[in-house]
Amino acid sequence: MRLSSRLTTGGRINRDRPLRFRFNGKDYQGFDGDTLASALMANGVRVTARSFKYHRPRGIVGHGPEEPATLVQLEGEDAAGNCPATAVLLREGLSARSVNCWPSPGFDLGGVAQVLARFLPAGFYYKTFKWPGWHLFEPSIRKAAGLAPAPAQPPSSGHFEARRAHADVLIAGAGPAGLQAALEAGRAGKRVFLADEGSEAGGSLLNRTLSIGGRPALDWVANAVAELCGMENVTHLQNATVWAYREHNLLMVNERCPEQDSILERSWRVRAGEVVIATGASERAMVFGGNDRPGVMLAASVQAYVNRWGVAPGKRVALFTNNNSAYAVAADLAAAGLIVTAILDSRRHIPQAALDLVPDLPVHPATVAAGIFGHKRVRAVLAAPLSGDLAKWIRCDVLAHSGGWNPTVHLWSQSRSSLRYDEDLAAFLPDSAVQNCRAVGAAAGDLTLDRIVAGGADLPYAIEPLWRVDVPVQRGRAFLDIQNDVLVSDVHLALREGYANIEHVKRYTTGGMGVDQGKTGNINIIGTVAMQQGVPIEQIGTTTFRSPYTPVSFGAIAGLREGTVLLPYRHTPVTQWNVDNGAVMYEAGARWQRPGYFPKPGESLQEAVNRECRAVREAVGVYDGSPLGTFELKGRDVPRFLDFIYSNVMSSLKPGEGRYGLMLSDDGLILDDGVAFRLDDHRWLLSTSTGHADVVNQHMEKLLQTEFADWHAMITTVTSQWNNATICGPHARDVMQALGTDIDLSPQAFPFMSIRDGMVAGFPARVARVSFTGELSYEVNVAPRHLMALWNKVMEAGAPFAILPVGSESNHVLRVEKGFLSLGHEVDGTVDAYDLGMGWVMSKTKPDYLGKRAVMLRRAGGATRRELVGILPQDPNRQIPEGAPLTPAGCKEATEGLVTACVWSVVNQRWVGLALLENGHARQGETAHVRLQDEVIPVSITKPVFHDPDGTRLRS
Amino acid sequence: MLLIPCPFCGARSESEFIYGGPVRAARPDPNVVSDADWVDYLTVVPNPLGPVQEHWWHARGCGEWLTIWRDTRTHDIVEAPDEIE
Amino acid sequence: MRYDVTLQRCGLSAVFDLKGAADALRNWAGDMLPPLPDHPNTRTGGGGVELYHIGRKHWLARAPLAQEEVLEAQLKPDACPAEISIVRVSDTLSFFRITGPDASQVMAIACPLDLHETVFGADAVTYSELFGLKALVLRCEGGFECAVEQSFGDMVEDYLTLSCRQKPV
Amino acid sequence: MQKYSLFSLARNALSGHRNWPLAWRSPPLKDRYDVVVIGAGGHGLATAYYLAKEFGVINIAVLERGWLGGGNIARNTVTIRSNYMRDASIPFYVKSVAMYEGLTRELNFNMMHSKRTMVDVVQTWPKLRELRRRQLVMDIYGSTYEQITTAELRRRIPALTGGGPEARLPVICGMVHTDAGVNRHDAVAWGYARAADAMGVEIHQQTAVHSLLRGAQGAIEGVATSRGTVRANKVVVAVSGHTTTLTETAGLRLPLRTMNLTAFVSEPVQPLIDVIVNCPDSGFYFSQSDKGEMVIGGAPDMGQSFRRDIKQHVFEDTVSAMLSLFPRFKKLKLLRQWGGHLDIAHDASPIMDQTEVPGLFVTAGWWGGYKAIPAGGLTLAHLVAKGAPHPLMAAFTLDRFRHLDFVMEAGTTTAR
Repeated sequence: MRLSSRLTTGGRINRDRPLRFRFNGKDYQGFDGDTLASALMANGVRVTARSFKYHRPRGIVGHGPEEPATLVQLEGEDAAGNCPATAVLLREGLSARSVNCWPSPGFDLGGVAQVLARFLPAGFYYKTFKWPGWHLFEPSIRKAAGLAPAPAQPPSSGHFEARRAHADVLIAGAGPAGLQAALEAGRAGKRVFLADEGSEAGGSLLNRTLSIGGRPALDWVANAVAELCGMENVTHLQNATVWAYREHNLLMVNERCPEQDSILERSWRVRAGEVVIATGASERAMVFGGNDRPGVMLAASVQAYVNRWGVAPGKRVALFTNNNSAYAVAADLAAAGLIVTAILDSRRHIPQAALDLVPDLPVHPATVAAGIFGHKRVRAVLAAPLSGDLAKWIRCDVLAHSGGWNPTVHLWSQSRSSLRYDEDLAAFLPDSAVQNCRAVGAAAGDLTLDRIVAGGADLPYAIEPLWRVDVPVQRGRAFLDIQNDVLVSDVHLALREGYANIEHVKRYTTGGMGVDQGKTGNINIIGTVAMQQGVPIEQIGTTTFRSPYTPVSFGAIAGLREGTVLLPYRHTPVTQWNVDNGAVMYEAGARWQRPGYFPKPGESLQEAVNRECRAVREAVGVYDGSPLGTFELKGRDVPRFLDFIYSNVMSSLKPGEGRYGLMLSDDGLILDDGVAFRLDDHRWLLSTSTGHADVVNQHMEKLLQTEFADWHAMITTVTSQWNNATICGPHARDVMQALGTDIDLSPQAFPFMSIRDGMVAGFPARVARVSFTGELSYEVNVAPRHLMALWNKVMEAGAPFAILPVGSESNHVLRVEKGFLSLGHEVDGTVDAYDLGMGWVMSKTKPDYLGKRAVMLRRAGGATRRELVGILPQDPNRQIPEGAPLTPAGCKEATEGLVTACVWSVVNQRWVGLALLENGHARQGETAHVRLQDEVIPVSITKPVFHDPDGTRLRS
Repeated sequence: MLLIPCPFCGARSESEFIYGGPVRAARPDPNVVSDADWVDYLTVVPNPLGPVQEHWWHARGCGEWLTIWRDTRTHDIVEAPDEIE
Repeated sequence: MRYDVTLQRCGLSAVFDLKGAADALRNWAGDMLPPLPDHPNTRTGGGGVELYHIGRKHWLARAPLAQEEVLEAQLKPDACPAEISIVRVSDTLSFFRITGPDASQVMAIACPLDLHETVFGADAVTYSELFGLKALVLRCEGGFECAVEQSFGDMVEDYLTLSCRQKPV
Repeated sequence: MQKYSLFSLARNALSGHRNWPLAWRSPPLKDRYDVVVIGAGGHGLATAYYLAKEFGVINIAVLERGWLGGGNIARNTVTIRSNYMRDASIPFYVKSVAMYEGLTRELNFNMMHSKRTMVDVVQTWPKLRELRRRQLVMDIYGSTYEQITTAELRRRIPALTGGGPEARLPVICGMVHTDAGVNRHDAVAWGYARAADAMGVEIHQQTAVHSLLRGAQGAIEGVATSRGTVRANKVVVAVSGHTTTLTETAGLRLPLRTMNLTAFVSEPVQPLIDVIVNCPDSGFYFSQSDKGEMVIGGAPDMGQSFRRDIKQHVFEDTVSAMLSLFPRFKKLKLLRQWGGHLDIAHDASPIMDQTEVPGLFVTAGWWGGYKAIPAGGLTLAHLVAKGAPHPLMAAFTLDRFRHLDFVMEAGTTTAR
């Protein structure tokens, strides 16, 4: 049946701009200004969806984001699932399909579920599918899950954007109350941010035929919008939903189709001085038999289709209400030429003002709708007098019902402000605010225009709540949540079984847990529970209002922020050179990308690493040590400060000298290891591990600013002011000489662990004799602007000595051969300096320093310690995976340690490793056992050093 | 996301700050305090259902370490540091 | 449609980090520098040198790179008294300029600050965030200037490019 | 206890479901019990259940200030796994996972337990080293962890299209934990409640405990509630997040901080992901529920909070991380988000012990305690009944703090 239901005149659509669209594979036509829902209705499409659980045929129920029944998935370029048809703006070429039915909503095979309905009460999952196991049933049940499929790929063109905004006043909603508030704030010169979810301003006025000061209310809207548009201090967005209200007046706004066509959606994070909640109210459903049949619609929505979109949802409309608002609807429908066959009002006494609006229409007081005749569309409604008199069928093709109005308090509630139940309005209203916000207009319970805008004419609101129809003649299922197919009987069952709290009811029945989050139905569930338990509704309370108010796409939430903003990347001046020279780059802590190794064509990792290691041990190598954290400290109290944060003594250093040390946290864990240099009396240079630079900086600043505010020490981060090339190996000094420097390089004048300023290769440099490789080593620090030039000269000067660039992998091998520790490997939050055989670093002379007492206390506890040892696989060619556990005799039982590192030693021509082992220091020479999944590997326990044990080479 | 009053910069977004933990009792002299009291100092922090005094570091700002009193129930900042002028 | 802005990645400036009590600094370097700004997050200028008050007892002196050696000679970082700290940090900061009618829109994507002229005036300068990184932000002719730690320069360039849909000039 | 089965369902269907019995009673509150358990969440209900079932203690009152199953068990992401690193932790979680797998039968209540495995998406070498280390230790205790190639990883998770060679953090490989699963959190709370009730345990909802009462000798004597004083010589505090709020009323200090953990779900979509996906290097994890919603969790916010809040910047980090690996989710929609508060011990490992107040027991510090509910309940019941710690939980007692012998599991994965 494809009759057109478009009225000949009226509506805020542009009849000169027809738009073609597809729905479930059929082509239709609508107009600019239509939503998918209004266009479908205009084309006479009545059955538009199937329900989730029972697959009952459903039509369009509402006209906004509250729509519970008709969800569609958009296809093509802007593919998206589970969109309410009422919130999809029609555009040329739109293609949509109803979710959750196959092959079509008209003929849906899933419909058989209706037959089984009585066997599928609330919570039936919990009671069955247990034997022999859920895993047998889950796959088929999962198949039925979900509604639309997830979008198959990201949008192929366009992008998302997220930005911030700051406002004196944020106003949510551009209906009469929101516009009014915006005008006042705007005129007062405040920075105003006005956001409205609709495609045009005006809110409910767009759907109704009211007047302000004797002229059409929409003229007033047009004037207000024009005035706001002229104000520099006002930002006015349509198609922009305020979806979350966070702490400290931070609100999230999702703007669809912003002005740039390349932007798909934009989110705004708005920090507002004051928030005005003008989100209006939404109509709630009546609960009666057959209230889910296609053609049973919310009264205000029927009114909206007629007035705003010039569509007649039907020819003969019956209304069912418990409040006044439906009378204005009836009047509008009659005026538009529809036949109003009856107004059923559950109230015994109907206010005269309401009756006066519909002098010629058949009003039935104290009468309820008790059933619907018709399967895929309404054919008649059963009108049942509450007196018990004979119920009779009244013909209609649309039943428009109004259960009253819920102020839209989602944002108010999200702000953590409280709600109260109002007896007169039979609704929850904003009570006291906990953030700087206020509700206005319908959101505050002012449901009529005269209470919002001066001169607004409107019918006074009055209601007698009816949470559900309860008459003997009632027939058919009465739905509380038509998206999740929750029946009144489901709620009764939940209560009967003791799921008495409203949250239990919600979870047991899944009521209000659909995509619509129960915007039209929740209050009726609460009312039904209250009726059943015989307690006042305020005692039941509401379920929590959670963000988002309506679903928001993840892309819009992230904006540009993909991996890289989350994981920034840092480069040194040599990064590109490394890449160009075939380095395999990877993450090396603190966001730095560093070369792992430099494989030649066809060379394996191990071959490349061996080659680099041999260069360092036998000739010379160079690596880019720029990422090391570097800090310059200045002040009279720096010495005592360093003595407090390092476990050893630094204050005794002379200018030009440096010392390796450990930083501990006060609870005795190792925070960092690094080197402190004294530049002169009051200037010091700290070098920390790359990964801990920020933590160490935070640690030092916190102590100086909070604990020792009276100590005089100033910290300046110079990590990126001094980049370095570290030249290491027996020929390091030769390379330095070849580079040319005014620094005396003799071991006497420039010994290990000292620092000198001077010129190197023509650049002002700061050279440190530190060694992470165990070889003679010069860390040549220059300004980053010079590093690349220096680097090239180093490669040049080193060429005669076959210098090689070395990567992190080789550095790892070299430090393991020397038994130097690595925070990520040996230090895992359980060991202390003594365990590492570094007792010497724990000062005996200093009465106090961070971590001292904790380490003493822990060791006094006498718990068995895991101590650092070297291990030699008894098969020298056997590599042991890092992290492999050591167990007593290799049995499958509690571990006694683990292998922290295992490398191929180029100097020993065998695999060597480091391990943490219970009482390891006392077990030198013994055999320990590595336990792998199906293998035991014996290893000999040695000292943790495999090269130059007395350090003559690094001191040379 | 909080709006944190920095004494130097004024109110700034929480994302500019690094949380520094609750303010603890003054550090006892480790050479006289008992083991139990030392462990207590190291491991137990105030965890009130209500205002807590805490450190924040304006790390992506002026570098100031500041303390505020924040209500753990509402996240309202009930006491802010004095402004520098 | 893309934003109507010009994006520039600037070369090095001469930058010196100054710490200590205001009068101690004045005594040491007063005559070589513009007057110290007296309000937090504001700046003064003179003789080609700009002075940013970006933290408690903390300033940055900035000048064209050509003046670096002169400033170094005048400020004598190595010789200054224990009370104050002067450190050359020219290489530490990587500067960007975002100018044009839509500059503030691009900044709204990158930075959480309220940069409205009534709040962030002509002489404003402060540390804040750019794409989550610590960044110096100040007004300049027709827009904004930002600086991040030099090693993050490439990343910020990529993200500014992404934000305004165009490459730096 | 009415037996739930297909037959009982059919029989009741024919009588219009009018004859289902109460799942649990609402008995009058007595003034004395042998044991009072504070908190009708997962750990509280499980402890009461095992006290009755394994140790014959049935004179128990479980006191709940709100509705049963309404605390963190109503807010978590139902990830059940045992891929831990320390000898102290692994056997405990192995036991808990095994108990979960048998819980549907044990409680005659469908937990909808789905042993669908967890797959770690590894993006850095240090993380791979750490997970390999775990793999070898877990193997000793019979917990499974296997490395798979990137190709295999992408085959098992077709939606994982990000993290390619050009990505900021390219995917290196995957780790598969086949023991992991998910189930229905409400069913766990309701199943334990129903079974405990059937054995005589009393569950009292809407009964807020204001303070703990100590006797002259300092031992616990009972609790003061919104419905009057209830006496008991053994009191169990199982109120994640509010532990210190209660223990302070007994003058007890514990090394716990309360903070926020948030989670969110997407709109329901047709089945797409059939494993639990954990991305420790990017900082998020998720699984798809039987309803079709993606259930997504990230890192906690370190600040102390009782607000059950959502930190926008923490939330955005999680979403951004997810999109970098799953770009096709850009048009997927956020449906619902929420926060929960939980307490974390100084060393981020759980605390289960009798405190220095005789008769006062706590179970706390469970950030992500859902996976621990069965073993936690069983071992705590053992401690309460026998007065000695169960071997599986010996490492989690307060005693470890006396000499700062921390159990360091912190940050071992994103999925807590």
